[in-house]
Amino acid sequence: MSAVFFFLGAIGALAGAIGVVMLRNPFYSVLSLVFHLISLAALFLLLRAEFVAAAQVVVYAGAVMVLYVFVVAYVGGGEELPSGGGLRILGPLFALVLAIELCIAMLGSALKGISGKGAPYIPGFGSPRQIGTLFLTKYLFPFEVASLLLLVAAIGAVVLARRRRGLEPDEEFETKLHTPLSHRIGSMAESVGARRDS
Amino acid sequence: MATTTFAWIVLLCPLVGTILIGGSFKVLKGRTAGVIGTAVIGLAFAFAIATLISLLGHGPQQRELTSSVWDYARTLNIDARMSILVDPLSVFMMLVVTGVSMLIHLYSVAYMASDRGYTRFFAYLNFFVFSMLLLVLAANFILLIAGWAFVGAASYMLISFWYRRTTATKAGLKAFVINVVGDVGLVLGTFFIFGHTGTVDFVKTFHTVPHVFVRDSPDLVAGAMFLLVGAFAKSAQVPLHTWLPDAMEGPTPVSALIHAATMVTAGVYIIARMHVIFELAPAAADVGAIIGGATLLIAASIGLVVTDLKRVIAYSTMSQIGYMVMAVSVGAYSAGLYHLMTHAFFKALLFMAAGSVISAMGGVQSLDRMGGFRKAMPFTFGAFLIGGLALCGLPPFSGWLSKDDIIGFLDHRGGGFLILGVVGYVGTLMTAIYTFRMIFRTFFGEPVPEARELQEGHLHHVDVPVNPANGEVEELDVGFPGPEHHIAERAMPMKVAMSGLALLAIVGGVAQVPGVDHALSSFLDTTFADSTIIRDEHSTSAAWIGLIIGAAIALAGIGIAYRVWVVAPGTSAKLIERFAPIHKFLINKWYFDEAIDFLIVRPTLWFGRFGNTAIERVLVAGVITGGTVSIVRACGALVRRAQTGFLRYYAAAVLAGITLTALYFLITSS
Amino acid sequence: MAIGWYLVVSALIFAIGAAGVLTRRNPLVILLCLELMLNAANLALVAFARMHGNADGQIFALIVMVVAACEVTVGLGLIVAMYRRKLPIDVDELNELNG
Amino acid sequence: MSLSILIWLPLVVALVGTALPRAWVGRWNALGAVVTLGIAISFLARFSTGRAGLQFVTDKVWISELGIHYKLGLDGLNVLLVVLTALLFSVSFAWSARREWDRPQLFYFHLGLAESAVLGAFCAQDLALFVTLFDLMLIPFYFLTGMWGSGDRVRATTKLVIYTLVGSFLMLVAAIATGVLASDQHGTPLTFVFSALRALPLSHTSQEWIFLCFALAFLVKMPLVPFHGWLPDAYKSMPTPAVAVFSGVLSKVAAYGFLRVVLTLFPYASVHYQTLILLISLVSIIYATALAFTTNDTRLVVAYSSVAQLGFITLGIFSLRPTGSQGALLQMVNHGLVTAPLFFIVAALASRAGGSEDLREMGGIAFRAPMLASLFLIVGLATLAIPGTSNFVGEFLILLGVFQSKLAVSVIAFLGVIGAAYYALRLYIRSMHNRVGPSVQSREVEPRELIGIVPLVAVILALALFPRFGLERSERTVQATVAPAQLLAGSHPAAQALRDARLNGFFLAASSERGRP
Repeated sequence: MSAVFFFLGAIGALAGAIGVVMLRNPFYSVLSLVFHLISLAALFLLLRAEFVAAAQVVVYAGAVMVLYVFVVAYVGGGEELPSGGGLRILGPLFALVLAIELCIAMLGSALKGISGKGAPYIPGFGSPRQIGTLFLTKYLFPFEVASLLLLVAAIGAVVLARRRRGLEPDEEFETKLHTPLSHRIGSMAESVGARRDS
Repeated sequence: MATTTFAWIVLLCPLVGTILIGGSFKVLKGRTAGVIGTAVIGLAFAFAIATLISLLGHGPQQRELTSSVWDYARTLNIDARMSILVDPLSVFMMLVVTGVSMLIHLYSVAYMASDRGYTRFFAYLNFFVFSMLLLVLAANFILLIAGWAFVGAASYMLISFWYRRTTATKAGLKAFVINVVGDVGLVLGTFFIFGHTGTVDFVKTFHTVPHVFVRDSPDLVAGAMFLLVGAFAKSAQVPLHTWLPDAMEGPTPVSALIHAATMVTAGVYIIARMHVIFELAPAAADVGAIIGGATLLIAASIGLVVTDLKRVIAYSTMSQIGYMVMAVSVGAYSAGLYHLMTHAFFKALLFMAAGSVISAMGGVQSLDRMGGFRKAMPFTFGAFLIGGLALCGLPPFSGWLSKDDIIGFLDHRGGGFLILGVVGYVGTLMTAIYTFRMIFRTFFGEPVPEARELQEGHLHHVDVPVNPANGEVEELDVGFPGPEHHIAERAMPMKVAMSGLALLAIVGGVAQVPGVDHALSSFLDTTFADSTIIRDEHSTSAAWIGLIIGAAIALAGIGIAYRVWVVAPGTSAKLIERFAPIHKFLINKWYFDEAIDFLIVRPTLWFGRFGNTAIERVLVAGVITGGTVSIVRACGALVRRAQTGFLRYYAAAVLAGITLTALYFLITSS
Repeated sequence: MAIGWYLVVSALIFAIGAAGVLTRRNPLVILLCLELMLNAANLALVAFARMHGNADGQIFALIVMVVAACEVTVGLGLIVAMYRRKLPIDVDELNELNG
Repeated sequence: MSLSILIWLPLVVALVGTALPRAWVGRWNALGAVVTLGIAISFLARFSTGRAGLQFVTDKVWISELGIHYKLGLDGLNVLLVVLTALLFSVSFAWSARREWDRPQLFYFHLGLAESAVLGAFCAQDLALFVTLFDLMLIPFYFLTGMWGSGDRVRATTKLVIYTLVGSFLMLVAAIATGVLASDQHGTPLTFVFSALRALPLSHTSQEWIFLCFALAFLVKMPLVPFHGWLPDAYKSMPTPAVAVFSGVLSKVAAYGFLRVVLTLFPYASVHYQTLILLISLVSIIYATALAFTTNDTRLVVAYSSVAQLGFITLGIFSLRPTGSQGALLQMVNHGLVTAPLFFIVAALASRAGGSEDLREMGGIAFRAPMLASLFLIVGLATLAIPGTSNFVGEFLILLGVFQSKLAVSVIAFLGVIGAAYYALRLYIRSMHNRVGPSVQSREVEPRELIGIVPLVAVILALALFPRFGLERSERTVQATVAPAQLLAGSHPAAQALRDARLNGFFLAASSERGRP
């Protein structure tokens, strides 16, 4: 039974990943990633990581991806030019070599647990209770640091993205007169490039 | 009060004067600075006399007193204290220095009256007197060297007193640098002696030297030779003499005080002070005597042809100091110091009189332009004549007795010293000739326009003063006396000062007359009691024979001068024509300046310029620094090429790195 | 299922993400690809946690999520700033760093 | 009061100063510097003369794993240099406070940081601490040159950074090696405290290469020829107060390093390389003097005279005689006292010569400025070490020391004394005297210029009268510092065993003496 779920999840995750990379429109890429993340959450569940799976779905696929969607909608997902240069061929090649290497490294390693299903399951493993206990005892410091990191990142993002005063005089002027951004902000259709004007 | 207390006060007076005048230069008006300056030196002179009286109160064997007020630079095994040595020699020098200084200060009160730098002048002059007193009172090598250098600095400041004149600043620099050479000689000499005695204190040194050195031991001779270098530089002895004629760029009172009467005799003083060392190192003493003799002749020969009034007197000074150096080097200490004293009187007098003439000429110093001042300036003429006669050594003037005291001692020692005696007599002849050449050309003959003007009661006035040395127009706003500086001989302080010196030049000889009295030599005996050189007085009759020979030679010289410049005034031109090469050689001062310039100055400057242009730019900036910079830059260029700015290349590089590293580990682990 | 399977999937996702970073020019998509790589790592971490029966790996995965969230925030902030300045939204055009 | 207060006060003051408004920051920092000077003087007053050991010791373990201590202390070697540092920095701060600066808070912060670091480097009694502070003191000067410099300041800063960094790295390596090798060779735990290291002499071969590293670092910092490539540019472009303290104090840290670190820790190598260092010093004296003869840049005349003076100082230290080192120590103080006012005078001259620092543009400045001329003359005469000044006493002792150990070197070094007379007076004459320069406007010295000159001239004069004041405080320490090297240099190869026995005895005695509180 778990094998079926595993293959479903794995195929979903891989397909989602390939979709992210291959789709030309960023909006579709984002959607593809959401699909990938949910598939991954399924895999996490199979691995008895209930809390991680829940966080994955709620925080990652939910909150973070919404952020992406908004930005894509704001910036507009223009069709990007195909990447030129040798990297177009070299890039996938590198990736392939890396994948093979990683597989060899992991499967060829002497780890005994790899071929097994893992340690015997103890009830409560991966439950919010266990994770919470760990976070507030053994990993209290990383936990606090992580919260600090989030705060810093939030402030940083605000500082980065805020509207600046007195950048360049003509830019200010232009912003006020033409508000050039307005025509792109609007419906979802605009953001996905369905209604591409100018 | 103790004797040394008086001596300390003597030392302090001029220092206080310097600080007082220098500190209040903004409020001192008119001649106040001059009055203050003269007063403190007068006070110093009074205390010097008090010191003398107090010293005479001690028994002859107890006349060597030292006093120390604080540890100056005492450290490790160096016992340099702030201490003075009061003995007959230093008291004698102190008296000469303060006495002559007082009169010259007095002279300057009037002479410099119209100068813009009046206050500055007196501050410098007082500082000089302080330095000179420090030099003669010092009780150890360190303080001696300090005084030694301070007089050099004072001399520099006063030579370049009119600092807008490039000739004056150049002369000052030259004098200072050569004096520093002398300082270095002194320091090195000290090192050699300190290495064995382990003390820098004079009294201890002189007591230790005979025990730690054997006669003519290499270190002692080396030390004495270096001390001689110091003495030569300060006393303008060949070949370190070239600064003295140039030093005549300073105001005339400066020439009178520093470059005739006091500072330049410091070399004589130091040889006398260190006589214990020189007597143990006869090789060095002989060098001193020979150089003294050589200077005597060289300077006198140049004095015969030079046409600048002050420079003639300057060469005469060199020549007379040659006598003194010769004297103290061979052991005739009291004779040398005797001549030092009388020379201070008459040479200062000569300079003062010359200053009077020069101011009448409106700053012109060339003998070629002068003539016939006898009627116009009778007082100056009288003073100049007295000074000249004393310089020639004619009876009964002081120079006669003192100079022949030296020559008599040389003859008495006999042997090789006889040659030096003959040199002395030749010098006497030349002295007489150049002295009276000066007198005849200045005061006799047709009166020049300036002299006639003065006879009519006007002062000559130059519209545009020009520096005679290089033809530059003088800048009158500072440094050079203004248009009203024609004092000639009218000012009372000048007359008083000149009268005083004239009197001393005449009667100064009474200090020591063969067969009559030995006041000076017996007074100085305490200092020179440990001399090993024959000290028995040569017989009175021999001395008088010497005196008569000297007087005859001087008279002959005057006769020759009279024949050449008065009876047949064209003779000198004819002589110059006939002996053109010799004249050229002499008028170029034996090419000493050129030789020093060629051998030392030019190579040094060339090296400096080469360093600045070639080594610094090519080697240091180019190869060392530039090489490093270009290596760093080349590496940078190499790395920079990899920095394309394409984000994805960087990512590819990272990934490639990971892939390759992983590959490496896979291969090695399998 | 054996843990090895999960690890293989993780390696594949990682490689796909890496390939995306190398080939795409839109910074947004590059960020997405980075997310892929992080998730691949997460999968491996959770798998190992299962293997050892130790929840530390899951904690690690959660922390990675936090880091990913931060990275996304800052990255998206940058993209918005770029857009405001009317810079091209294309990493190949942004080569100001070239030496 | 602890030495830490003295050391870190300037930094604290400067940090507070960064929060003050522009108008106040200069005065605030000047006040802080004067207070620091007061504290330094109080230490000098409480310093007991005639003792060789450390006084006012602060000793805390800083990094216990590496045996690094935060150990400070005063002895005869550094007590005067500490006061000199505080004095020169207060003068520089006061001078700067009367002028307008771009971004003043930052400017004063860098100066304050530099003061703290220099004071710390002088007081440090731990090799690692010394190296740290030695490098720290250079950092503010990179910024001072790069941000407030004039002319080609980027180039100057680059050169300064490259040269000094090379030296610093070498010194770091050498310092680590000293600690590690000492603990290796004696099987003791790692330590960097000077007094402990003195009791753990290194083997001869290690001493040799470590000596070379330290020597190179110090020679670059001083600098001596041929390591002076950074000097002309850096001195020309540094702002005046920075160059005054840089030349007055920072170059002394290097010379002090020779005494504090090299002579005590590597006596064998000091003897081994004595001739080499003496030759470098000699070349520096002669060559820098020749350069000062001919350059027309007033600042460079002063800069090259510093090089020559530092040549003398190094000469004195490597005479390996107490006299020479004693003179060198006194001369460090003296040179700091003359070179700083010279830079302020150069600034005053330039402001009267139309802003140019070129000698050819100057001349006749003395006319309406008798006070400036007098002060300049005093400083100039002190620079050329005219007998009667403390500079002369220093030079006398240095040359006497060299004379006792290497006669020929001493005689040649005297050429530098003669040369100094020429270039110092040339500088004076061609700026103050002679014909008036083309754009010269003579005017009397102003109070804001006097701030930089008068206090130092007063100290010069006082020291001229009482050089013993400086000498008596260092006598004992200098003797103890030079003793190991002197013993080695003075002994005969045949008496090796005896020598070693004596040395060991000496070290034991030295360490037991330090053991006492």
